[in-house]
Amino acid sequence: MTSENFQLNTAAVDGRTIFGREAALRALPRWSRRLSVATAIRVVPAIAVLAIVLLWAILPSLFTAVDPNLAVPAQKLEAPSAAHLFGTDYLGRDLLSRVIHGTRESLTGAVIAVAVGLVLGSFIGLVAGSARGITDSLLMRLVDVLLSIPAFLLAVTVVVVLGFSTTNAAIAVGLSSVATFARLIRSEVLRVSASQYVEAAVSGGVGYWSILGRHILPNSLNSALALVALQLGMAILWIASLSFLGFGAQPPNPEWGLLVSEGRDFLGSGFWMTLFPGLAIVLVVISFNTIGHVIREKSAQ
Amino acid sequence: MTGTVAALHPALRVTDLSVSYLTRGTRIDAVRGVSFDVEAGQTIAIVGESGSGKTTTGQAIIGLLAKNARVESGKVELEGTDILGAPAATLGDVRGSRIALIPQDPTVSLNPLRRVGVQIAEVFRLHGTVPKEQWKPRTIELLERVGFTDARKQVSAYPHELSGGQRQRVLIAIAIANSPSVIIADEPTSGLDVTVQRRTLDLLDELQRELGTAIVHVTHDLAVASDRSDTIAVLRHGQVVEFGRTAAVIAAPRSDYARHLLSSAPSLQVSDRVPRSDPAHPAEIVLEVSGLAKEFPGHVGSPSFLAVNDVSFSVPRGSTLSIVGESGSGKSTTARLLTRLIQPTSGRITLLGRDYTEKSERQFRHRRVAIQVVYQNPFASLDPKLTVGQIIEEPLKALSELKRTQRLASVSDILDAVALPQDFLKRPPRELSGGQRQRVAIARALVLRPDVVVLDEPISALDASVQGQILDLLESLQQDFGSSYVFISHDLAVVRRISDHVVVLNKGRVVEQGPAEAIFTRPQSDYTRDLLAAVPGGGKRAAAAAG
Amino acid sequence: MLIRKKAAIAAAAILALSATGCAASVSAGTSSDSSNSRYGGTLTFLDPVAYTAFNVTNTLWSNSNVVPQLVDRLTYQDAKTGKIEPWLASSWDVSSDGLTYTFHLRKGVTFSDGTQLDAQVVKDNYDQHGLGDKAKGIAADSFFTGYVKSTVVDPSTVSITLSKPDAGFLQVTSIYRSGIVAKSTLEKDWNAQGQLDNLVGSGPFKVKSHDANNTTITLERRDDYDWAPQGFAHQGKAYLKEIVYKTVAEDSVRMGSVKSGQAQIARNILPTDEAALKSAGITVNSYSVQGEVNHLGINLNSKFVDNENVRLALQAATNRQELRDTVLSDSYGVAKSVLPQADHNFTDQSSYLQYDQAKAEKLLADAGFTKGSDGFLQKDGNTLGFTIYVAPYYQTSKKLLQLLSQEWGKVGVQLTVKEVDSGTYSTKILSADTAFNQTQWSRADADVLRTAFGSEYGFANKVANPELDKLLQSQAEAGTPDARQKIVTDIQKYLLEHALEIPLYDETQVFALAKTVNGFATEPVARAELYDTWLSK
Amino acid sequence: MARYIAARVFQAIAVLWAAYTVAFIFLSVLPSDPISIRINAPDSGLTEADGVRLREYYGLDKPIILQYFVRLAGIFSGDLGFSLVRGTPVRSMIAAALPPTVQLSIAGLIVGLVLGGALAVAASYARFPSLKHFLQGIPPLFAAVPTFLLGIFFIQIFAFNLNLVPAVDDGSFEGLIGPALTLGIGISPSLAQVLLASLEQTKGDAFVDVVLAKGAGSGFTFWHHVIRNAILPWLTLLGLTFGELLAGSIVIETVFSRDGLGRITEGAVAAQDLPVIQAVVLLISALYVAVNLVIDLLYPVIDPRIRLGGAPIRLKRRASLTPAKATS
Repeated sequence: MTSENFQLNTAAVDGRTIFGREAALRALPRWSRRLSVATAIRVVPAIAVLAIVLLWAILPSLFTAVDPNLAVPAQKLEAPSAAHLFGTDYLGRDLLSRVIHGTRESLTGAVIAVAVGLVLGSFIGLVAGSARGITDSLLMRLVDVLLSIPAFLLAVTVVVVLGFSTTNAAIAVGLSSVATFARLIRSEVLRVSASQYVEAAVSGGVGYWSILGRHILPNSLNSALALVALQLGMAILWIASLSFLGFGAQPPNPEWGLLVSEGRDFLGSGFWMTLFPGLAIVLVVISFNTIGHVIREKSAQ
Repeated sequence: MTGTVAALHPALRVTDLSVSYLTRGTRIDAVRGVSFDVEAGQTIAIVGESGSGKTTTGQAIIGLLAKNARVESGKVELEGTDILGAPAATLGDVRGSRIALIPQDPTVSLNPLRRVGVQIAEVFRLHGTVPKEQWKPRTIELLERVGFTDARKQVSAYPHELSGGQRQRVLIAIAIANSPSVIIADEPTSGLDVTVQRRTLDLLDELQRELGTAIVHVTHDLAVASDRSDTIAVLRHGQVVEFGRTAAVIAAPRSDYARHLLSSAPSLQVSDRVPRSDPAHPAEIVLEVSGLAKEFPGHVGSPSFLAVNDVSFSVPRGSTLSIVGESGSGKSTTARLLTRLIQPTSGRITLLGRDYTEKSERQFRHRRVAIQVVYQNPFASLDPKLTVGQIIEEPLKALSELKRTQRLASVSDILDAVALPQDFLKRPPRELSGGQRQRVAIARALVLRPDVVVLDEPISALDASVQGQILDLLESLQQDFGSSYVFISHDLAVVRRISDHVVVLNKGRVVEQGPAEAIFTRPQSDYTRDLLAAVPGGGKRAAAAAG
Repeated sequence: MLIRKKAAIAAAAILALSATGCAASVSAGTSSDSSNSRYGGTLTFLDPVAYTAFNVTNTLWSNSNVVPQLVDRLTYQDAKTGKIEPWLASSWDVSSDGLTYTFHLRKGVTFSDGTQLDAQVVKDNYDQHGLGDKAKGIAADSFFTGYVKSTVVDPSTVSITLSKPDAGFLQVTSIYRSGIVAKSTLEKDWNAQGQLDNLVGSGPFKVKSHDANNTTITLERRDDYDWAPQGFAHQGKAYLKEIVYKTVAEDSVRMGSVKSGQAQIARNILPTDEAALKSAGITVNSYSVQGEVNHLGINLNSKFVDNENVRLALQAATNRQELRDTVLSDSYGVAKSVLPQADHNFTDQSSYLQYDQAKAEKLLADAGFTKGSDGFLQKDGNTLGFTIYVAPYYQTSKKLLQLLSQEWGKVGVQLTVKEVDSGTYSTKILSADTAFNQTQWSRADADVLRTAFGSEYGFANKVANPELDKLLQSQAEAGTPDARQKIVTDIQKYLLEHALEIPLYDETQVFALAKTVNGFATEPVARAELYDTWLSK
Repeated sequence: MARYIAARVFQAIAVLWAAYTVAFIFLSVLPSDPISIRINAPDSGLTEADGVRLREYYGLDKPIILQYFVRLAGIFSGDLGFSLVRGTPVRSMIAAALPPTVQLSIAGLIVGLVLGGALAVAASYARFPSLKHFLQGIPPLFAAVPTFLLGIFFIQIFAFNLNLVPAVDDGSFEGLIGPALTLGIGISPSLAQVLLASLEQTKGDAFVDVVLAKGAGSGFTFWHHVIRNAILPWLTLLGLTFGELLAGSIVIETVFSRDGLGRITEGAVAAQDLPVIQAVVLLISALYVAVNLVIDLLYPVIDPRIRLGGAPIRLKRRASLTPAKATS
């Protein structure tokens, strides 16, 4: 018998030839399969933006020495200049400093929102996907109910019940994304549970919880991670929208959504108050979305 | 060779064809300098394993290369005219009228949203060969021609309402609608059951005789090629390594690679297998099944479905029992019942003398040490997140009392047994080839030294040259470990080579069962005889040509 | 957000200015200035607040730019002089004990449903205002606390009896929430009265159409209207043919719409937008709202503020000039008393309201506060800190309170600003934990102070103060205007001496008027009075 | 078939009942009530005693559980009660608010479909990789711009600077342009991304090669085969987009001063106008459930592979991974 080397370099190609896709994926260096140039062009700026923003959140004083809440009435509504790169607001506060110091609250809000959605949603999704049967049906009907109330309406209602603050807005946004997470996790659990390697593990005598921990969760991770990144971006937008409606962060905390909603009163007299915090939101959301999409594309391959 | 034109120009002449793919900045040469001629009424088989470039060759001829493919050089002359790299308008005129395609997988090759009649009539519409009012009658005629008995009704069927074989017939009807000079058939039957495969290929032969079409038959199956072609080109790494009259190639291949391919392809030749069970000294029965049935509830409004109906057999220690059948015969359901991944509706399964039919998973779990399973698709059965070592170790962790060092020793031993290098332990499955993965799957099943291993089509997803190696491995492991095998397969040639006892299933019922040699040499049922007759191989056409 | 700003005053100078402006533009434009050419046209009025139920009794400020066009009152108050003049009542007598008011009604007044104004319908109106109607779910109006009954003397004479003298009562009969409506309206219950279709008054306009949510309301002129008070600039029917009210919450959109000519009048112009509007050729008119100044009310049950020294210190720590200059505009007056400068009972008390950081610090030190490690003062381990809620009624509240927080912070007082929904707000400001709330009562009569601070009403300080009650009551019973003025001055002094409120600024309404708008006026509390308004072509 | 529809309708009603209950529970834990809000408004002149009377008048003094059933019974009899803030019957408020919102939603949906569709097709068939990448980059950008910001800029530019459209809704067609564009741009990213993915996948499907092999040109292939298959995922997405449309209207109607469900929702929530909020939640849920029911019933019509009573009916929703687009 000859050895198997006839086949060695066909690694990673599906056993059968697929019309039109033959040989396409062979023999690529590992690193290039992980990150193509086109992907890198998208990912690197996104990571750079998030890295800067993360630093702003952790060490804001490293980037600006100005107190974000110090009002200097004599300098109110000054246009961007060397002294105030982003200009000043209606009380004469330095807008750059406010944007930088607002990062922590904005990001924390997004993280809380996603954490709430992820934890509750994963719990429901895991239980539903694992238990099947009547429990699954009941939980999924609950999810249907949550879905049938448009998420933003739900968030608005919840934030009024909880009271206005970034944390509460974040919890509200998180609660309204529970259904999305629950559905994703459930479908992932079902998908992975139906896979042959889980069947193989069952045959190998592996217990349910081990299968859950060793196979189902790790293999659902990419999809969940992609959704987490997308939801982080969405949470920032939603929290900003709640602030816009007046249901969000508390003054004088310079949360981004609050900054934009304050700025809209000054579109005529100080457009920079809307522009810069708005730009911060857009850049961070795009970055999160890009990373989410790339994770999803990677996991789809 | 008839006709003067044909004498001047072959129906198809491919000269020095080279195609490369550009994938993320890396160039891969998929086809390198391939040349061949096909005369009218003749068939050339392009044979090769996955990655050999055979499909790319077919695509290049009809101008349907993937976006990232580039023709490096060559000519494709269709009756004397070079169509390689022709403008889209020219290609549009030629395709469907003078050169046609029969694709690989009939289940995905028809637009699911349009009626089949419309899809056939499109060929008339695009080429204006048939006046509009004639579309429907001509379509029905074509359907009848490819063997539809109720063409008037089926012309307005949607693809999903037809079986795989019927769909392939529709695709053949599309291909022959304008009586092309050349047909590219890309693995036209690889997804079909053997009996359907035979009927389909017979139809193609018949139409070829009638229309005088030249056929380029792309296939991985040397047996099919030997039956259905006049000449053979064997491709490897994009190059023709063997070319010649089919009979000659089959009888005396010149290249090592072709020889290797031929030797590893199982066929219905008499098995040299030494029977593992001696009727004179009956061995212990490790697994016994009686009256097994499985009923699946129907969806709303449709009746329930009996996938397995009254199946009984027994497996002696150290022997191999094969369950054969076509798709839908219930063989895979039986495998799942045996490994208790689903519960039977009725019947008994006795493992090592203990009935476990009604035991709960919790009670049964520790008994799984005695029965393990190997799946068909090694790409789906290994968790991509784990390393090879972790995958193999997993059943040990779950079912044995061994300490970690002992487990690692066991894993290492079994890796040797399946002939994989030790450094694979730390590698993820995605870095392994299909054959290597299947070895890992086998190692995982055998690491517990089970009494029974259920092998569910363990080699059908692999290339021919690898199939033989895996079969050899399985046989040698059986000798070393003494496990009993329940071997599920649709491939009679493979079954003959490996089995002691054969169970033939059709529509959930046992058609017949008995010792392997008896089944193959003296089949009792028509169904089994049909199955056997449909198995390709033996160079039918070559023999006919010679005769 | 309900936003309320008011108005009235002073309009003298401003009106004169705008009138000349208009005259100039008209003469430059079309041919003649004959008053006939003033008739006609549709005016679009943009209001920031959502209109609530249109009940006349207890109607809220939010609707009050619409209601005055629809209902007339018994009397008319001149915005400039504060004098009460005839309207639906052509004359009246007050009994010598000040307890009985007899009104002689004007003849020939009809409601928009064609019914006649008579003594009975006036009695029914006043009974509802003064007594409420439990069966219909209608509560009495607190302006009518001394109301006993009305009596029909003859078809055109009605007399009203009070339980005690009330110098401000006659003014009450002039305010928009004392409007006289037709019998058909009065017969309806609370819900039905709140619906605009059911509001039938005798005003110069009537409801033409409105959508179910009252975000667009169209009024049309009553051509038979002929009972305007003498204080109006003309008589007979109104100039405008139609008025369209639209609710537009976005400040920038209201401003932009007037700028681009898509609307003619916008209410509530942000201080920061005034300059831009003026430079775009838009008339920006401000009207001081009579009543109280915009101020911080103080709940004396709260911690720290029960100490008068603390209150006086906060009074001194409040830099009103800075607040006005930073958050507001020149249209707003810096508060110089508890009454705005435009009020006819105003006396300048600015000596109590000087910004003096050193004084504040000394007062707090005297009160026993010492600086803690966080920079804020403390006593017995308690930080001198307060939470204040952004008042949903004032669009500048959030900005102003943030700056105030910084001002107080300079003397070591921690002021935390919080924003809540209007529901939560209404419960928070009742709580004893909430020491301050930004508020203002508007009514063009000094009696407003009695309504605000008198213990028989809401009493702002939440702690009964017999001394203050006595002053407030004697003001209501004062025989002559001069005597009353003296008492009102004492009240102003008393309130500031004890720092029972912290005045901020003179409440002001700012309107943006397109160039084409002429003759725009407001009544004493700065509600638009569109009877005299006309559009130049 | 009939049984299936009956089951789905029953399920829909159950969802609605649950939505009503959820909304009721939410609102009953609110810290205040509209009567308090009214009393405590600076100008109200009402006392606590008046409040007691008003609460009695509105039935707000009854036990919470009784209020729950009274309201529920009211809904069945079509009586949605009165707005506590405006005094108008909730039914007429909703009846007036629904048409503009539906109008806006449909216009926004059309904009979204056209824009999303055009972006996806253009990106899918772009000849140059750089153009393709550029086009692919547009949906994420759209998805990252808060709707309210977009709306404000729209008004500034088109209404005020260019004076092309009215800034305040006047019922005209021009008045619909700004809000519909804003809403459409808001929902277009998910539509574009799903269609693009679907197009790319369908173009790689084996049957497309067969069509090309018949001699079809790319235009014929696209219109007769690719687009019909590629558009199927949109159907599922439509049901979810519907929720986004309604939620988007909350912000957009406020920005553009349009009447509609979104605006009364915002006002009602801020003023805790219970009957209105409940009616809105119920109505929106009912619409959502109805739209999704129709979509489920539509599947077999559009896709012959799905037959009621036969193959699995409930296609797995792509809910989980719908590209993120805030309805903000």
